[in-house]
Amino acid sequence: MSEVSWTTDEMMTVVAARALPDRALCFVGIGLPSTAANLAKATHAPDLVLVYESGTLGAKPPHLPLSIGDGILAETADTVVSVPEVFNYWLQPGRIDVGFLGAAQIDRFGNINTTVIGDYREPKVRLPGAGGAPEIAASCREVVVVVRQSTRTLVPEVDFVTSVGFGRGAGDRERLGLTGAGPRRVITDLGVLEPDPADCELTLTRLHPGVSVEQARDATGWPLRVAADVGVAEPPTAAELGVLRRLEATVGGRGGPRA
Amino acid sequence: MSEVSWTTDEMMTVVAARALPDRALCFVGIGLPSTAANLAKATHAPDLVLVYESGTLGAKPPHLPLSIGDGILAETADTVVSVPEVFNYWLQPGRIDVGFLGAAQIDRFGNINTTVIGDYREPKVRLPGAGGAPEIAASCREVVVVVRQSTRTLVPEVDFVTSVGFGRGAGDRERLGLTGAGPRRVITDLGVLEPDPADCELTLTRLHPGVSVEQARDATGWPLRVAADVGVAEPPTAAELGVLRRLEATVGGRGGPRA
Amino acid sequence: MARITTLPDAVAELVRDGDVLAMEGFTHLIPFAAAHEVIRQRRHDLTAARMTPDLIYDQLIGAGCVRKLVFSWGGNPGVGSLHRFRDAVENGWPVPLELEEHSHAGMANRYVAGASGVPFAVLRGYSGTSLAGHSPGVATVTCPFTGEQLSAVPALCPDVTVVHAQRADRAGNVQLWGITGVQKEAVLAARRSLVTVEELVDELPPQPGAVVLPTWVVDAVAVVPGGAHPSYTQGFSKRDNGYYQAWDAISRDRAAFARWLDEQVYTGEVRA
Amino acid sequence: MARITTLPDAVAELVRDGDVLAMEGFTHLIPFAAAHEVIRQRRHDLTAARMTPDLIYDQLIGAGCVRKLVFSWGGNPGVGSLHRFRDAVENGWPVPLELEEHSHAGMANRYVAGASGVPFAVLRGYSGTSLAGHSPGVATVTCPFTGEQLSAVPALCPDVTVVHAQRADRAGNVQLWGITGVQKEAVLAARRSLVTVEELVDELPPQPGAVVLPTWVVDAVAVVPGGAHPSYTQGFSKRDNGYYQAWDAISRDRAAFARWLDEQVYTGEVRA
Repeated sequence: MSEVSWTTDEMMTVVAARALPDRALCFVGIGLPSTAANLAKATHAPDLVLVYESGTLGAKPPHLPLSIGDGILAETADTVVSVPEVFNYWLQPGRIDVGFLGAAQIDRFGNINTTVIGDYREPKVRLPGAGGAPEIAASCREVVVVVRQSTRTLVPEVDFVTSVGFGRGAGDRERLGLTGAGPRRVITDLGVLEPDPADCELTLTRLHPGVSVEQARDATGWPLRVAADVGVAEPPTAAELGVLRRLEATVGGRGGPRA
Repeated sequence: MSEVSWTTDEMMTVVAARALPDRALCFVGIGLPSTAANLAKATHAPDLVLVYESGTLGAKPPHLPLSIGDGILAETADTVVSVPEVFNYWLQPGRIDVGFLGAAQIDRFGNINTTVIGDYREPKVRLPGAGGAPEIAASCREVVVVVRQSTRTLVPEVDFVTSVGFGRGAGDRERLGLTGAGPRRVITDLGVLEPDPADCELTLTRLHPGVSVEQARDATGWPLRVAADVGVAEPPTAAELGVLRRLEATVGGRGGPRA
Repeated sequence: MARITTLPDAVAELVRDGDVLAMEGFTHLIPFAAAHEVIRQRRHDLTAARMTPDLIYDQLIGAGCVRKLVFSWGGNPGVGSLHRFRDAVENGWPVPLELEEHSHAGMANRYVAGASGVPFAVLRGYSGTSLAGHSPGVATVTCPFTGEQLSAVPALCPDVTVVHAQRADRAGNVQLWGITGVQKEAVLAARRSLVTVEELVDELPPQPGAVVLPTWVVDAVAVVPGGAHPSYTQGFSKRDNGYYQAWDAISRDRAAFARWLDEQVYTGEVRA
Repeated sequence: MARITTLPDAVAELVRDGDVLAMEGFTHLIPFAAAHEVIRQRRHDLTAARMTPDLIYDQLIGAGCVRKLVFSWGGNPGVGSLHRFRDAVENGWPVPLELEEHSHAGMANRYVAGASGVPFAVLRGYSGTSLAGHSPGVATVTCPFTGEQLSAVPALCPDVTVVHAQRADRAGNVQLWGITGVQKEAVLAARRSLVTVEELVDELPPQPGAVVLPTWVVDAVAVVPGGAHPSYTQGFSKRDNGYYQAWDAISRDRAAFARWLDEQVYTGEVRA
């Protein structure tokens, strides 16, 4: 395999794609999660089942959709259901294996903020809000978070808990009645964090090629724990990059790059 | 118009059909209610909307269906919805104008029993049970009951309240949170009973041609009140009977009589 | 992922003694053939749930498979009583039959709650009726916003749900249309599920009004043409109204019913 | 029974100052043309409900029509922020904007409760989040059967719901397909409803995946070809992704937005 160069976004996407086992049911949000899921489906996981919150179950888009409601999703889905149904019958009972979430802030216990930076009533930045994230975080068997790592995004405590990770630590999910296992993996542009088995604090378990532990520590808003056996992820293969770039070139079915 | 002879069942059906105004939404059960609704639609109420509990909204069967789930209902409906949906979205919010109910027993306050004769645990006769009736009785804007009149069917108090009429009298429906107006008309083979405006007790307001007040009293299990201005219903017209008999001859689409 | 298998194998694996079993289909698509296989395999102590028990459960009850019936309307549509059901309730024959009784709206919402992964559903219903008093499965809840009182029914989560459908593809995705009743909810609420189909096809062409059950919520698919007889399968068969009428005489008489069982079910010679 | 009328007449009659207004459409079938008519008729003090406010409500908010927003996700999908929404929340421009915020599941279930005629819905959600604390519309209910605690959200019953659909027949029956979102529930939950359609036809041929809104739950139908632009109408038009991207620059700047309003809406010259 020849050496190829790649961007940190590509690395994140490839690592996210690899997190998806074949035949898994994946609840897909737009942007990087959709790209990663479609990359997985086009490489090692051809029978991955994509569920979009627009109600398209088993969508098989030949190109990357630009929104979660692109017509190509409805046209290629096994079935299209209403939005109430996708949440009540398909997500809520825990049928979905993996849910993807992004974050404006994520804290040491994997709680996610996509609502507001600063005070809710006097916001510094008003963000889009919850969308489907709280229930994805609550009900998917497992959640994968994808976020660029910095002291602004990885914070000791989020300003607003839009979606619950591990609350204030071990046992909180059970106490809150959340049926899924929570954010088992946080994939950043520097590496991968996983909850500590004992207290659920996010811990660095893997670095992307060329990234140091110090870089990861410097980009984290709390004293970052590092696993004893921290490893280094395989760089993207030429095959992965080829498929990824071809996918990205076709976003929205237009042959052009995404805005 | 020539004199024609007719059966008491035909008289009941014709009176029931006349109770349906054009453009009304009618929740139709099988048997006489379905016959009456289809008769109305074929005569004075061409834009009557038939809703069957099988989820067929706006069915326009060219012949009488034999069951509430005949294929012809689905094939001719404006839309077919699931059974949960027909109850939750269409019946429960009070969208339906008229609901038809039958009864094994009905009491002086219009409460209906279709569950059991005798004690529930030691039944004399086990009847089919509730079906859609309790919610039809609760939520349709108005209910029409069709029942053959006898002291076994018109009883002072039903053995089991499957569907609520007026409970124990005026004000009970409101107290129970039932949104519809309840059984405004009980059509029997002898005449028509309506709730007294003051206390909701079923009162004889109309007789079929040739029936006496005494006959109606004798066929009622409580001392039957008679309205001061009790009238006599118009007999079936030749046109009504013609359509009715043609409909009945085509039940189930087979050209034969119903079993 | 659904496995494509035979009806005997599917019933042997998925329907177990003592199960809460739901066989749904609202007039249309009633899985009679699967019920006959359940009888042939001599399943017993079943809690049989179904909105409209109909002939299919009259047969299961008469054959002694059922300990308890969960239902909302038990009649022979357009004909009259279910005599095996009545004989069990009124006389305890062949085995006593416990009843858990609801309205249609209550049963439908119990499946909805089961399909939704919540322990109960809320509806307007039961208020003022005797049903509430005779069913442990009806309670009252208060709206936390308006203070209004409504009824609650518990989720119904069958151990196994069986339905009949028009077709499945080779991956086990199931497609049904026409009157689709409560089948989607009954399958989604169940721990295990079995679907009999008229035919297996390479692709499922889009069909107006169709419900699709993705293969990942179905355990087994068995090809059983005519598996809904004497009910019907829209696009494949007509309702056998004569069978429903003839059932009245067969089911009125224990001996006639026993003969029917021997000749039509235990021999495996049943038309369906 | 729906009347077939014009968009200006329908909006004049059905959308009133101070209304709770819902304009739904999940990425697909967003009723932009109707929103522009609401702006042209200078409606104000609206409580605007919508799962994904999107450009359509960014425009209503920027035009000063909206006093309160009820929503679950307010972004420009695939592009970024809604700048008019942010300007209203962060700076109170052009008028302060009150927020009532839910998750998608919460909003969807609020419409379901409204469509079902019950005052609340039950779901697994909100537990442990800050949303509950910031929204008066989230409460806890206890399952009367299991004792489990779940979340409750109040029914959302708009004064008027507006949706776009592919077609209607001359009797006013409406048919839509593709991604149908929460439109059925939003219409059924509303006191009044208006549907814009691509075309009026003599008959509605059955269509896979179609939702039909019978004429008796619709107040008015207006024929507005392209009425969902810049969103799309499956079978009729493609999503205008360039418009969504161009909106970012227009909406960032109050003056540019005011020019857009003048040129594209108040003149009536808007492409949709």
